[in-house]
Formats: sequence, structure tokens, C-alpha cells
Amino acid sequence: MDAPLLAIRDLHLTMSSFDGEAHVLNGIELTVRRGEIWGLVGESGCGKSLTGLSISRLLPSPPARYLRGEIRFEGRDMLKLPISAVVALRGKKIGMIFQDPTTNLNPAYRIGEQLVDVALAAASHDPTILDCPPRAGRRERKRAARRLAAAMLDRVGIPNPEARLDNYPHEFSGGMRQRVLIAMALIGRPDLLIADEPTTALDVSVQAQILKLLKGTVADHDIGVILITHNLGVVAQTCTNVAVMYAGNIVESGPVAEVIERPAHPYTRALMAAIPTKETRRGALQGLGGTVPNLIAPPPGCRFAPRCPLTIPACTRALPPAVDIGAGHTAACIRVEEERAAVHA
Amino acid sequence: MPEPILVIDNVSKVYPGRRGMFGRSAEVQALKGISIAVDRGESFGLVGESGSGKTTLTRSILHLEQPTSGRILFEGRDLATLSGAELRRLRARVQIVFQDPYASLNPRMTVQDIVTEPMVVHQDVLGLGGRQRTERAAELLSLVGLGPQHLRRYPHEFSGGQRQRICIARALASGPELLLLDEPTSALDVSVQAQVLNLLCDLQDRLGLTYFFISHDLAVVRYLCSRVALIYRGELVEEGETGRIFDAPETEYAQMLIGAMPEVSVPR
Amino acid sequence: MTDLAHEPAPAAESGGSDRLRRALFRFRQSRLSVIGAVIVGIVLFFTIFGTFLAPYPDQVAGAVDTAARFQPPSAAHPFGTNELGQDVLSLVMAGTTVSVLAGFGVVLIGTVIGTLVGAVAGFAGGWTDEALMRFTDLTLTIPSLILAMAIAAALGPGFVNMVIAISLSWWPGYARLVRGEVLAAREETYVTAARAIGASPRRILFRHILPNVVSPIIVKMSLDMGFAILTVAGLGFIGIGVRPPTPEWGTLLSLSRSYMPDYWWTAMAPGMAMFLAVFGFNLLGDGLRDVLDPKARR
Amino acid sequence: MLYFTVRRILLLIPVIIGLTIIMFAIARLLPGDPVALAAGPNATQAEIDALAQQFGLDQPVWSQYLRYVGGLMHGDFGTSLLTRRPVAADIAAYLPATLELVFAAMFLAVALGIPLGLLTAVWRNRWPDYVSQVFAIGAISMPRFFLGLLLQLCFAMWLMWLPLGGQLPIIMIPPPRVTGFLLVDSLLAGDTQVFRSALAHLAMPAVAMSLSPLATIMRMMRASTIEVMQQDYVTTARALGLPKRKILFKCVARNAISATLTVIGLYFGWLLGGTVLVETVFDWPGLGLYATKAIVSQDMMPVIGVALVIGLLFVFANLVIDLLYGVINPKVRYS
Repeated sequence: MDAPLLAIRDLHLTMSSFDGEAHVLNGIELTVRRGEIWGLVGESGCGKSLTGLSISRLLPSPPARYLRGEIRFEGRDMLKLPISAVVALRGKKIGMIFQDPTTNLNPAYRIGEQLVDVALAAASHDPTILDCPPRAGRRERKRAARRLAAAMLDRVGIPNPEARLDNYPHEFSGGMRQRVLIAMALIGRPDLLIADEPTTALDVSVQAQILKLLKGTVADHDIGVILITHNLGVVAQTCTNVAVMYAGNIVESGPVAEVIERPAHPYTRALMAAIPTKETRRGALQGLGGTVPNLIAPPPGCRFAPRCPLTIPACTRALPPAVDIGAGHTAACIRVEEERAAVHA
Repeated sequence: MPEPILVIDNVSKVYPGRRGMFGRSAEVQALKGISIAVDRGESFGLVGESGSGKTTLTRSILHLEQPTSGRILFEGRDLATLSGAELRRLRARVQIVFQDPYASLNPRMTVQDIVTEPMVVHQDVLGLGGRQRTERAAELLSLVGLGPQHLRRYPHEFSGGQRQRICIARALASGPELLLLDEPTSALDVSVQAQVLNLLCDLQDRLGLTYFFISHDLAVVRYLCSRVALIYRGELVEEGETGRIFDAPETEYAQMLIGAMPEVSVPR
Repeated sequence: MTDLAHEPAPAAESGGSDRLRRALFRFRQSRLSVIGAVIVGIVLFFTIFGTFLAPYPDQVAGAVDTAARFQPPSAAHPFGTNELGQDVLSLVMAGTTVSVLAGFGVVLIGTVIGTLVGAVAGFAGGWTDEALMRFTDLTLTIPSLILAMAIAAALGPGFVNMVIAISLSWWPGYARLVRGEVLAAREETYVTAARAIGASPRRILFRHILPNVVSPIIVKMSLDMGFAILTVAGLGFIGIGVRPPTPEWGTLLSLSRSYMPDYWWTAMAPGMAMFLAVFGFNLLGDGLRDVLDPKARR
Repeated sequence: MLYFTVRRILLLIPVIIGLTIIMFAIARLLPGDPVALAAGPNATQAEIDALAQQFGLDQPVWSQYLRYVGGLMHGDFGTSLLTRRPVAADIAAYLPATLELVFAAMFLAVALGIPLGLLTAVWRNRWPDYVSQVFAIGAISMPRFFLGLLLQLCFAMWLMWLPLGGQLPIIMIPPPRVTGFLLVDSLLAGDTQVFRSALAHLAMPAVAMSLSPLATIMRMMRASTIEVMQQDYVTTARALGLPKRKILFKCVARNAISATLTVIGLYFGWLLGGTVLVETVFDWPGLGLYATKAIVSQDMMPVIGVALVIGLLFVFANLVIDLLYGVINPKVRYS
């Protein structure tokens, strides 16, 4: 197997606030290879967005502080690189898409100009993107960037791309804006795409189209994707792999079919039981009591223990390590083996 | 056959174009001849995407807006013909829970003030004294899974799920028969959403409420509602029993919408 | 339903005091607003006791000492004496009362009128709103200083007339602010909820809208105190408003103009007093805004 | 756009009517006897009555008002009781000096305030930011007339670098009047000596006037820059690797300036109406000084005229600002 695109190892992050320092990422482990779509799933406040932002070092520091761990992107540790080197990777090697397509485009500029700016910034590190002679002048490069922008709009399925370049963001619908943002994220030909809740603000029908577009992009360009979402359904329909996060930990991860069909961690199971499916009978939905723990003084041991139906005294002694349960499927629960044995018996 | 509790009869709503800085925008037809009947005790789901006219319809039922044409009848009586006093009495019987639990509670009022407010407003109908109101507020809080110890607190001290429970308690305070639920769980995490949905089921069984459930989340509607109506751009596209609609949608729009539902199962 | 029981109670023991604690913390964090509060404290102290603490109280009342004209600053007269031989320090100390009380009166009257107009306009909407706001905008287009000067001149000199004159040019800012806030509050979901309950317009206005509009008004009041003091002094400087012998900073400054540059000290104390008082109120208002009006946080 | 402009200009008519009504009400309904004041301390009652009759002040208020508005249509702003000269001529004589002062102050405030605001936002919470914040609050708190006195004391009386006041020394012959702006007219006439002198005279009053708007524009610009820097689209721009310089000057500056524009428009009116104090200190022959003299003698026609002209200029300035706003912010054009 070739070297992974992205390898996050034992990442610890704290954020300071009025109340104290919150331990928001507590030993994240994640490996993304080309061709994979990783779903990073969990409820609000579990640290999934922070993980995404950490990869391209977008968190301001302070309040953010990395205690230990590494984020290796194509072998280089992003946390040790000088910030200028990280900026050079943004947009060029790592593309990002965020949740709200209405606020993520600059309202004061035509979208063509915004796309051209990103393309030119990426081209300053890799001139081949623009597909024009290396000694080309400014105007020629700009024209090439504009051609590229139109081609990108076409690729993300925006009809009549040439003319649309001269439109302002508010002249597009929500779904179309998200397509523009995807085009913008892909224009520098990144190897890794981080999509943070890209469809949460969209209607279901548009969501399906955008997810299809993402899947197609991975197939066409052999890139790796991290899809951050709170919606397990989106993960099931789109991703190849999934990592379930709870209170700053990845509690379970593996191929999507494995995790969805044989969830091993009690939190994953609780999450799935809370989603109404076709078979759920009225009144049979299972909520999850309690709330996400306070991360300034997190509970000892397993952070899910206070809400877990299977808690035993040993759970609160130490943070449970991720246990490999075959087929690349891991779960961070000390009772996972006996649970599985019980299910199979 | 018993009379439906709520009848929406061929309701249309047109917003005149707004005058902007550089001209006038076109008028917007938010609702185009919608007709729906909701039976007593049932859960009726109204599904639509953004811009479908859900919000306008909800506001019209609450009589916060007047439809351009058509009638809205509650227990057979046209809202438009009611006098001010009658309308106020009606408000005690039709209540609403909004989507955003953070915005729908007045930050300057205690939970007690919030929950007792409908009782104060409808003093003439309910006839509760100060102490009785506090007692009833405590009862209502217990009913929605909170407790009397929360009465003196302010909304900002509660989580989203707890706030939504307070909203439900407030909605129940005047003893309504019809509850409009305007996406009550879409701002909540799934685990909390499940709790609130369970609470709603439980309350309906206990109190015999009628739900008019507005949502864009098909899975939630399928779970909670017995009948569903789909609206698209102000028009009623399809209506029927929940099972029938989800298993065999007739219109193209319904098929597309249900096909786009992200189910938590791995596609084969 | 059983799984709800152990949803934890809110963390803070008592939310109100916790909020206050945080607010105080935020306020104290900005050293500048603390300095502002201290200056304002001193200014208010002189507002009340200035006349009594003045070293030459009889001169505050109008006594002159022609033998001691234009003495430069000395131990006996830290800011020197003026053309009538009066102790400048005493006059400035006593002048605090006039300036601060006038400023406060202006802000208070302006707030009351403005809030009334703005709240009615924003809440009633429609024709009432249109009429009131057109009138407000119209008043705003008249240069406020000239308007105040014209009214003050027509009413004649005197403390109360001056306060009234400035107030009448002061309220439109509050009307605009309050109307905007009321309009915004009116769209809040909790107001819709109150309407759905059947609450009366009065109840909605007084229980739901106004309490949520108070913070920005207080912030504007504290920021406006400084400007009101400046305007009062400006009128005095031009010679409209309070007349000597009532000590007033602007008047004192304007009198000293004729004796520049030889007797420059007669101008320094009133000018610096004005500057410091306004500076204090502005620093304090800035800090208050950070605490009370997080929306407008800079 | 054209439709909008025309509509806004037509809206000036009710503004004129409203302004005249308010000013008339103040002039006529408040106590005070301007005629007696104008006739002088030794005038007999008969002389006073004759004067009142001459100026039509014996008529009912509404008929005075109608006559005044009728005159306005012919550009007649009435006659000053004190100088017995037509107000329109006086305003035409004094307005350019005031405008010159206001434009100079506004230029200083905008040219320094916007870049300083942008810079302090970038240096947020570092010492240059703190220093400039204190400076800004201090500048806003400084009474213009006291600042003017200090400047005079320092640069005119002690250092003697700059003239004490006025617009031009009496011995200098002003250039032929073309625009009314001394700086422009002297350049047009090619008279560099007058130009330099005019500039020297303008320097101190312009600085005294500009300090407060400069500080406010700087603070506003800083605040809106900080706000814009927290917008999602700036995060996206950062995440997609746009260089920092480009983010600041392109994405941020444009959006931040459009928020600051409103303040600039408001300050234009504030400056126009606030020249009174600075003109008094520097003996600047402008509208403010003219209005002050009229107010002190309760000569109301000039006061109404000045208020009307300044009010209209203010409304006009805001129209320009709104149009600029539409140019900078494309969304406004359509919604």
C-alpha cells in the first residue's frame, strides 16, 4: 500500500476561554488515502470541525494550543512547518468547503474574480495549473485563470459557465453557490478536500446532487476527502470510511459498511438508535440521556462513560485504546470484545 | 365522520413586490390554492423545502398573517370572521413550537414567567390565581421532563434540548387542542431530537393533542405522522397516508424527494 | 420519558450572578474603561461637592479681587487668576456642576423623548411610523448646533433654557436607535410566540420588546454624556447659554481668549477639565458597550 | 439607478418644506422680539412698528411663511434685519469658505482615518493598536474650540509659523472669483503666493475640525475590518491559500469601507453644522460665523437660510453616499 495522503497521530488540542482550558481534541488518529471519502461524524461540540481546521492550521493561536501529536500531510508534519509553507499548501494541495454557501462567498465581488484569485494564488506555487507558458505576463495569466474558472464551473455542473462568471454571489441559488465553492476548492487541483458540513444548509434534493458531485470528483481525480457531518445518513450514502467522534475522541472508525451494519461502540449504537428509520415504530425511538461532558474538566477514563449503558468501574480508570476488531474496523471501548461475543453467541 | 379540527380551504397568499433602492421586485406568490384538512387527534405532517411556503402557511393558521384568498377554519369557524375577543380565545387552543429554541424564549424572562405567560394572558378563560399558575407551571415542567427547580432560571442556562422542552411547556400552558410544530427538532442533535420526538409522542397519547408538524426532514415526518402533505413552491403536490406516500409516491417531485433521503443504510 | 430525568441541571449555581461576574470580569479586563470609570467618579464627585470644596468659594459666587489680576499659577492659585482676579481653579471646580448637570439633563430629556418616539414608531408601524420617522429625519437634517443655538437664543439665557434647547436637537438619534432596535426585536421569534399566545400589544411592548432594548440605550446614553457636555460648553463658548458670573467651562474659555497668549493659563484649566470629563465618559461608555452590547463589540 | 437618483432628488422638496416650517416655527413662535433688537436700544415704539411693517413681520405667521416660500422659488431667502442685505447674497458669499474648510477636514479625516483603521485592525491587541485607541477616544473627547485655541497658542503665537486666523491677509488681493474656493481660484489665477497663504490659513482650522471625524472613521474602520475578518468568506479565502495582503486589501477593505461610508455621510452633516465653533475661534469668514452673529441678534432670516442650505447639503451628501454604497456593494443594487 502506498503512503497515506494524510496521517493524524495522537493529536491533542486545547482551546482556552474565560472558564479555563478545554481539552477539545484528545488523541485523534486518522489516516486518509487517495480515493477514500472519510466521514467524520458526531454531534455538535465533539471536535469534528476543529479537526478539519487543524489540518490546514486555520485555528488562531491563542486560544488554540497543540499539546502533542502530528498531522502528516504527504509525509510532512503540518504542525512543524513554518506557517508560510502551510499557506502555500492551502488551496493548492488542500481544498476546503464550508457549511453555509451564502456567507462563504464574498458578496462584493463577481464569482469569476473570486475563482481567478484562488487560481492565481495556487498558480504562484504551481504554474502548471494555469496551462499557459511559464513566462506569460500578468494579463495572459489572468486570462488563463479565467478560462480555467469557466472550465471548473462547467465541471461542477453550472450551466452557461462563461456568462455566470460575471454574476455576483447573490444571483445564485444556495445549491449553485455551493457548487461555486466546490469549484473554488478544486481549482488548485488539491489532493485532499476537506468539506465541513457542505450540505447542512441545503435542501434534501440539492444535498443529494452535491454529494453525488463530491463522489464523482473523487472518482475522477483520485483525491482524498474528509466529509465532516452530523448526519449518519449522509455518511452512509457518500463515504467509503467513517470515524465517529465523541467529546474530542474518535470512538469508532472503519469502512462505512462495517461500522453502519455492525456498530461496535456503544455511542455509535446509541447514535444510530436515535435516528428514525423506516422500521422504527412510533414511540420506539431511543434518545440518549445526559449531555456532552464539560471538556475543561472531562470525566476520567472513557469520556462517554457517564452516559453509557454499559459502564463498569474499569471504564473510568483510563482512556480506552482503539481495539482492532478486524477489517480495519476499530472501536475505543474496553468491553467491545465481550459485547461482540455476546452478540455472536 | 367527525368534523376536522383544522381545514385549510383553497388558501393563496401573494406578497406584493418590495420597493428597493433601484426599482421594484416582482410580487411573490407564496401559496397557491392549498387545501388541507386535519382530523382531531392525528399527526399531520407538512413537508416542504425552503421557499415552499411552509412558513407562510403556519403564520396564516396562527392568524399572524391573512391569506390573500381562501379560508382557514378551526372547528368549522372561519378565522377571518372571528371578533378580536373570539380570536384571543382561539389562541389559547392553537399553540406553536418554533424551530429555534435559542430565539424563541425571551432572554429577560425566567422560566416561570415564560411558562405562566399564557395563563396570565388567558386569565379570563383559565381563571388561575398566582399560586395556581406557579403550581401548574411546575406540573408542566415535570410533564416535559424538567422540574420545579428550574422555575427561577433564565433561558440562557439551558441546553437546546431543554429549551425546546420549555417551549413545549409554554405551548401546553393554555391547554391547547392543536399544536403547530414548526421544525421543532431540526436545530437539535440527533440524540436530543430523539428525546424530543419521544416526548411529543408521549404527550399526544396522554393529552389527546392534534399535531400539525411542519418539517423538511422526511425521516422525522415518517416517524411521527400518520398523514403527510408535500408542498413545493406554494402548491400542494401530494397528500396521503404516510406509508403510502413513502412506499409508493405518485408524483415525480415526491419520488425525487423520497429518493434523495439519506437513509442510514449502506447502498447496495 | 424516563431517559430525560437525568439530563443535568444547568451548571451554574445561580445564573444571574454568574452573568454579572462575567460582565464585571470583561469590564475590568479593559484597563481603559476602569480608568474611565475612575475619571467619571472624580467628575461626579466635583459635580456634587465642587462648589463647597473650592478654595475661594466667595469668588465662585461672583466676588472679584482686582488686586490679584492675571497672576500666573502659584501655590495659592494652582491655575492662576483671571482678569477679575478670581481663582481659576475654584471657578473650574464649581463649573463641573453646571456642565455635568446640563449634560445629564440633555441626555435624559433626549432619551425620554427619543425612546418614546422611537418605540411608538417602531411598534405601531405603518402610517404612524412613517410620519414620526419623517419628522425625526427632518430634525436630523437641521444642523443640531445651529438649531440649539437658535432655540437657546430665542428662549433667552439661563441654565434650564439651554438644556431644553440642546435636548430638542438631541432626541432624534435616540428615536432612530430605539426604532431600529424595536423593529429588530419585533421580528424575534419570542415576540412571534407571544403574539401566538394572544398577548396584548401593550404586554408585548413592555414585557418582550422594551426590556431587550434597554442595553443599547444605556450604552448610547453613556457615550452621549461626553458629547452633551461638549455641546453645552460650545454654546457657552459662543456666548449663548449660561451667563457669568455662573461659572461654566465654555464661558470661562471664551473669556480667556481675549488674553492670549500672555495670560494663557486662564484657558488651560477650563479646557483641560472639559477634555478630561468628556474623555472619562467616553472611556466608560466604550467599556459599557463591550459589556452590555456584545453585538456592537469592537 | 437613474430612477433612484431622480426619486431621491424629488424627495428634497418635502424636506425643504419641512425644514422651513420647523425653522419658521422656532423663529416666530418662541419668545423674543427681534425687531426691537434690530431697531436699536433707543428706538421708539413707532420706529419699531415701522420696521416690523417694512419686513412684513406684523402679518400673521402663516402669511409670512407663504411669502417666504414664494420667495424661495425665486432664490430669495429673505432679507437680514440686521444688515438689511438679501440673505441669499450673504450665503453665496460665505458658503464657499465653509465648504472649503469642511472638504479639507473631511479629506484629512478620510485619507488618514481609513488606512489607520485598517492598520490598527491588523495590529489588533498589540501596543500600536492600544495607543491609537487611546488617541482616538482622546481625539473625540477634545473640544474643537479648545484644540483650536491650543493650536493658535502654539503655532501662531509662540512659534509664529502660521497665521492666527482669517482666510487671507487684508493686504493680499484675492484672485478673481471663479469657484469661490480660494485654493482653487488662486491656482486658476496662477497666483502661488496667494495659494500658499490660503493653505497656511486653512491648516489649523482644518486640523481642528478633522480630528474628531478622523478618530471616528478610524474606529469605525477598525471595527468593521475586524468584523469582516471574522466573516466566513474570509475564512474560505484563507483556507484556499489567498495571500494575506490580498485578503486584507481586496476581500476585507472593500466590505469594511462600505460599512464606514455611512459614518462619513453623517459626519459630513456634522461638520457642516459644526463649523460654527471653529469659525469663531479662527475668525473664518464662513456660514457658521454668519449664523452666530445672526443668532445672537435674533435675526432669524439668515438663520433659517443657513439651516436650509446646510440641511440640503447634508441630504445631498447622503444621497451621494448611498449611490457610492450601491457601487461598492452590488447586493444593494438589486434588493
